[in-house]
Amino acid sequence: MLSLPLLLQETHAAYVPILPAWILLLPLIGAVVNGFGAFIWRGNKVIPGVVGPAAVIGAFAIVVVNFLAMRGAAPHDPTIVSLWTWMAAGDLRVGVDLQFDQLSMLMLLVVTGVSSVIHVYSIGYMREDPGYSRYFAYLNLFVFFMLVLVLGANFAITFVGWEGVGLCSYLLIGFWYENREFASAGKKAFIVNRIGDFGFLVAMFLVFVHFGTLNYETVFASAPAALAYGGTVVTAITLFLFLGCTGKSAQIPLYVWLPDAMAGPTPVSALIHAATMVTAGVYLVARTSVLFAMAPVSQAVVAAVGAGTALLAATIATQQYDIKKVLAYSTVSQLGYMFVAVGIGAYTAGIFHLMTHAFFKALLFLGSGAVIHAMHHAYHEVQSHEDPNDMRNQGGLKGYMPITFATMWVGTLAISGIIPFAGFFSKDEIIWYTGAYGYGILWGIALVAALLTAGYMTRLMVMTFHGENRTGAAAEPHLHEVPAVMWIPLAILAVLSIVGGWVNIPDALPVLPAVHALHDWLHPVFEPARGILEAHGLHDAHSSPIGGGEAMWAGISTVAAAVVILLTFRALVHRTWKPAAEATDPTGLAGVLYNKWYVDELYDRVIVLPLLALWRGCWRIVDAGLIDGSINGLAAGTRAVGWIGSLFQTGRVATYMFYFVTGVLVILATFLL
Amino acid sequence: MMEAFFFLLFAVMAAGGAIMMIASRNPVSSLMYLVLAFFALSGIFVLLDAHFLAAVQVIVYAGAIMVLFLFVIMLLNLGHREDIDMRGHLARLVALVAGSALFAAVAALVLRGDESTLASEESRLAVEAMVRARGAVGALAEPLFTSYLVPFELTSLLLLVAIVGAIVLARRRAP
Amino acid sequence: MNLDIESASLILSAFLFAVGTAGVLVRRNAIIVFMCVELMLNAVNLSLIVFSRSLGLEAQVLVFFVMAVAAAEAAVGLAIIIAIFRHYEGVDVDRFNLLRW
Amino acid sequence: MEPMTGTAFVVATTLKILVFFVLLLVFVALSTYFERKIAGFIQDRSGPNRVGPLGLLQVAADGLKFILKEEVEPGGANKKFFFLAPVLGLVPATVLFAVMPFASPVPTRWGMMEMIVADVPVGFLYVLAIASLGVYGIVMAGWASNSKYSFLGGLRGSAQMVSYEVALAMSLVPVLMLVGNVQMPEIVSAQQNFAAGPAEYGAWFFLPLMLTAFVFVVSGLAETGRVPFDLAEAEGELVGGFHTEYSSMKFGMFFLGEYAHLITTAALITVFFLGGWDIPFWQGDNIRILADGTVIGEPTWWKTLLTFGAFGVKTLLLVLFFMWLRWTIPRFRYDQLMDLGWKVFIPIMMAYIMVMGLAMYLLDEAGVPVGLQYSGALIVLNLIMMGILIWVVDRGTIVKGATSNTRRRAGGIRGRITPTTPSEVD
Amino acid sequence: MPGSVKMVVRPESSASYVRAITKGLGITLKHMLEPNKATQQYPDEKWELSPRLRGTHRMATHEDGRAKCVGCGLCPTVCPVNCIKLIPAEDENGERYAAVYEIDEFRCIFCGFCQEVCPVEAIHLGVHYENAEYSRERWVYDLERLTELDHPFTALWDPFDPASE
Repeated sequence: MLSLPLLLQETHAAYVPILPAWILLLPLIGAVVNGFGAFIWRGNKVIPGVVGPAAVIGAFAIVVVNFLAMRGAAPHDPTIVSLWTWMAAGDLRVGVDLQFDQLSMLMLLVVTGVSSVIHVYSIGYMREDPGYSRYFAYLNLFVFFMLVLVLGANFAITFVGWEGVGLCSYLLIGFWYENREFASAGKKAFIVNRIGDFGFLVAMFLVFVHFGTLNYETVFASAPAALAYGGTVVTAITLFLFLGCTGKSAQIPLYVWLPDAMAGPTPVSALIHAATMVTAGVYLVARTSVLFAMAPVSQAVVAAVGAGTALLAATIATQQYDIKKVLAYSTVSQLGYMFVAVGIGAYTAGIFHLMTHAFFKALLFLGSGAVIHAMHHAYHEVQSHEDPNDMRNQGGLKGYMPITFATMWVGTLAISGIIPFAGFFSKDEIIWYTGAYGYGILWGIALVAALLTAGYMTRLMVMTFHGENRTGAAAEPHLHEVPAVMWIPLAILAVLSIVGGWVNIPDALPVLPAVHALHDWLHPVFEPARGILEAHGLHDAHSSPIGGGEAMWAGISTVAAAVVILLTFRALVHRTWKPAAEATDPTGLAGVLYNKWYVDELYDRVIVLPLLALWRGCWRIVDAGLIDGSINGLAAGTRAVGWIGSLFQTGRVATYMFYFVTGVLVILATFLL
Repeated sequence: MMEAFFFLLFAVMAAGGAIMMIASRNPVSSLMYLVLAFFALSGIFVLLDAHFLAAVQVIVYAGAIMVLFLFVIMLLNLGHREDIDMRGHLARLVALVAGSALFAAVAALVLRGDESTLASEESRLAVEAMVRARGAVGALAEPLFTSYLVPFELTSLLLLVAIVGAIVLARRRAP
Repeated sequence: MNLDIESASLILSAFLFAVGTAGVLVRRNAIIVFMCVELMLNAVNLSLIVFSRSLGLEAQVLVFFVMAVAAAEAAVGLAIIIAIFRHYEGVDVDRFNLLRW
Repeated sequence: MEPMTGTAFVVATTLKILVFFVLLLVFVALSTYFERKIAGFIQDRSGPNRVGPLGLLQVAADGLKFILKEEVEPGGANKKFFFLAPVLGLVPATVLFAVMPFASPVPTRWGMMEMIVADVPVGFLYVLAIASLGVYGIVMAGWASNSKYSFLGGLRGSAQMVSYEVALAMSLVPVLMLVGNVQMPEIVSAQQNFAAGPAEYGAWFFLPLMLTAFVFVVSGLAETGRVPFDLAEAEGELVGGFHTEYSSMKFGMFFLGEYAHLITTAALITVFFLGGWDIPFWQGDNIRILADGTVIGEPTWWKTLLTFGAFGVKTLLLVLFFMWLRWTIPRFRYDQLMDLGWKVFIPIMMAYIMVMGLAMYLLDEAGVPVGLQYSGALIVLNLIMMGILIWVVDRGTIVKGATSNTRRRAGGIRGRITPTTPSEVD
Repeated sequence: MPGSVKMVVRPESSASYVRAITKGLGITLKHMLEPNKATQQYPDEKWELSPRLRGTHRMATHEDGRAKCVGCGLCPTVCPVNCIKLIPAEDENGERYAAVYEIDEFRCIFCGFCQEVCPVEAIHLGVHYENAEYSRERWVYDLERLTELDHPFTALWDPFDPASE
């Protein structure tokens, strides 16, 4: 075992993963213990509350040690840990291999770190729930699968993780399965994700057909030579992969499941539907950056879809009243940003935003969770059935929940891109590169979406914490701050939301020191992809599409965001809202946005109903007519043949022998003639 | 020459025994003719250098299986029921035709076949060398206990099952 | 016609097989039918032994297995015959049509 | 010296057949004489002593009597098989002798002559094969006589012989394991004591394979159908069993066959367990012909004669032992006989084969060379097992008394028999 | 003790068959080696017959050689197996004699009733047993043969002298 000082030292020895399997095993053990525990210690709140978080924190500790070890070691190729051979069929050799490189290490840190915090938070949030142990089992299982996804050294293992997190997502969205709506939300997430998984699978098949292997290292090493730049194959592979990403990461056209996924417990939303799982698509694109770099069409598609999603989701977010819905659309929008980044080739920026977004979006969700927790308790005390999630029922909570209020403002400022919060650095980098690489329209959209973000987030804060309290006279006295086990995670995440961006500070900014820690860290991973891109004409213009350097536009965007925040605040802080029960749905443009551009309805009309009609036809004609008919016909035919055959069955051995001899004679005759 | 003489002797014994077996009306006669045929066959096995199988042929067929048949014939007292045994003329004709056709077809195939594949000198020498090196029993034991060990063990299982099955089937049920 | 011993044995084997077949066709006594089947098995054994001279001793291993199967078959078959005899008071195969549909 | 080939071989074999067949018949004749003599002695009589000196010509008188007696054929008998049965009874017993090595090889002008009629490659498998044919004579006789007693005797005989054949064959397996070969001369030389060789144990197998020898002797007796296993001809129940209806020379052939069988069994025991023609404590007779024709030892004609004498003496002593046994033990009951075969000997032999295999494996692993030391270890093991058999296993369990059987069947239902102690009686 | 049945309980659990046989072999061996054999070299050495042995019949005769039989018919009457055939006659002196007197020795069971019942002590059983013949007819002894035989008469048991002393 390496000692810590030794880990911090810089050595030139190759990096050897420390207890690699235990990173996966700990959460799995936690899941198993809690899973069986759900049947054994039904009412016990202590054991799951200790085992669940401890497993993840343990994994986090191992990851940190590994990170330090990797940082100390010389730059190197990915380290692959082969556990065992999973399947061997023909040419296909799929091993359970774990890939330790800079990208997966960063993801490990983010996943286990944020997970640890959220697990701790869950101890408080879920305390009242009867499915406490089951909850932690799912959550641990999710962490396990997420780590598998991140660590997989080939498409197949990644796909296992991919499906596993999908499963856990489904389980957790439908955690309160007694509620039909929640359960169907889980189903929706699952089904929509299947469409994406189909893309992933097809991509995987294509990769195997063309490379004969599924290992990332081999595929990426041989891809530039094996496939034509911009050719059909690589485009198809990447587009299918991206189809998978749109499903998992909630991009157009498959984003519709994510807002509904808010049916799950709020910590789940924070962990899965904001910080980790939904970023898997981004991670996958980054992981397969070499392939994407070779397919300009796909890149354009990725960037365009990302930008479109960012704008669309941002607009919808402005008119939502459910606090979690707002955050959900915000997540979709931010994911769009990340896709824009990885689409245009600014992979580091995309991953950077992924990281910071994990911090502040987790913070925001947990904050909203705290709010909901408080509201729920208040309503519960007075036996009210009002919706605790609806912002129209909130307002003026800052007096009751100061810590939540403060930390959520940190998150809001961070997501809005106000200097020096984390979001400023990452989002600014994306927007800047969009312009600098010459994608003018995207740059514009990104800017607009950024301003919209500042707007709807301020709206959320104002409606929730400022103004008068609309909870209702009866419930109001019962509002109070959440326990320490819940606000300490908020504080931790708030700190991370502030300092998280300081790992990467552009040279161009005045006053601030230039930091390239993340860039340097991820450089070895994205170098091949960057090389391909630069060989085909990608270059940094050092100015935006309409002129001006990075420092200037960074200033402009932060100032603009600040202005938007101030304006929104002023406009809304004195406005009054009717409580949700009395309010009417908005009309006009606001109505369209409130109804999410009627996308769900559109999908219903265009896809679901025709499909239903088609399947109904299939049932009538194909199933009942053709299949059943042929089966029945076969049965009748068999019966008829059997009846004829039974005529030959005399029950006399000699007769059978005669048939047998005749048959043998026929066979022999064919030999002879 | 000697070999040919003995082969002819045994072949006639075997063929005659077989024919008499199906022609005898008395089951015990049939059985004894069959034993004769088996005995002659074991002689032919010896001529074909399959000494071990010749011995096993006598032990298993003549010594065990046919005694079992005989025992059953006697136990069920079938030795004297001769009236119903043979079928009518038509069946006999059919049997004659079918049997002759079968024999003719196979014999024609054998005669048309390339004889060298059956008895190439080198293969015969190889088998003989094997037999000389390990003895008649050892030569057969070699493949039996290496490549065919599992089938061999399964055979013992088969026999066990047969024993149990026979006992269960033939046991007199308690009234 | 100059036959070597292998071909002659094969022809003998064919003959024995044909006789066994004819026996099954002609006889009604289940035990005799059984014996005819044994004869056919032996005919096959003979041909296998002939083949073993050119194809290696594995063919003789097969003969060994055939004998084991024949022994098992005889045991079970005779037990069945005894059981049937108790039921029908006879072993005429034409009366064993219990399984006829 | 080269083995015999060609014409010399054929002539020598023919001679051996003739000489040996005659010798066998003489032996058979003599053994009938001995049987009577011994029966007489055991019953405090003097046995035949009228015909010829010491009654030796009694045999000839008997033969004459058989030939001259009236022949009776029961009505309804199947003539063919009635005639065939005695032949089938006699032939296997005599043919068995073809593979018996009865003396050390003798050098002749035309090559080395092995003193065995036919050294068939399958050795004792041939013995088993031929021995298994002996049953036909009895069954045929029983069936062809068309008489109830004969029929029952035939049925009994067939079941008995088939049953004991299994025990007989199994008791030969340990011999096979020790020798590693099936040819009879090899079995003999494996019991001799050469300076060096592939597998010489230097001890007659009845020592290192004591239990097997015991089982073989008993099973051999049962296979020959002699007292105490002569259930097929039990005169008390079945008059004469399978040969009830036979008379004259047909009966004589059964008679001869029985004694030929007896001698054969004795000779087999001699070969398998008593070192064959080996003369004990004398190394000069250790002569052996290897597979490639080389000869170990110095064969001479007088050694051949001596070894033949040894073989004859051993066989004869065994025959006498069997007779002694016959006039000592009463006949078994039929269920006892079957129990002994199936429930005692076969399981014992199975266990024994496993124990011996394990012992041999361990000895081989321990690096003990095949020889006196090896045999010594096996002898000790066998003594232990023999002790277990006699003092632990055989406590009224091997052959149960009539009372115990009744009681077991009654199961306490059909009137429990309460034993009365002698003091209560009278 | 009337009504009690002696049950012999065979030892089942302690008897070793092998050891028992060994013991039996020892006994027979002892007898085998016994030098004094009970065999009698019969044709050479004859049995010493008991005077009461009931063997082949004999007819007693007067001094002149006539049979003592008076044809009273008692012996055929008493014979349990009817093996005596007697046809009486009278001679010129008016004395009764047996015209035909035949005994079927094949049928006779040598019970001795004829001897006991004979009022004139004419018919006797004799101390003799060696009477092999080549045909059945020869076994029917007529009066002539009966009178010609010369072996000793069988002594009857005397109730007043039970030990025949």
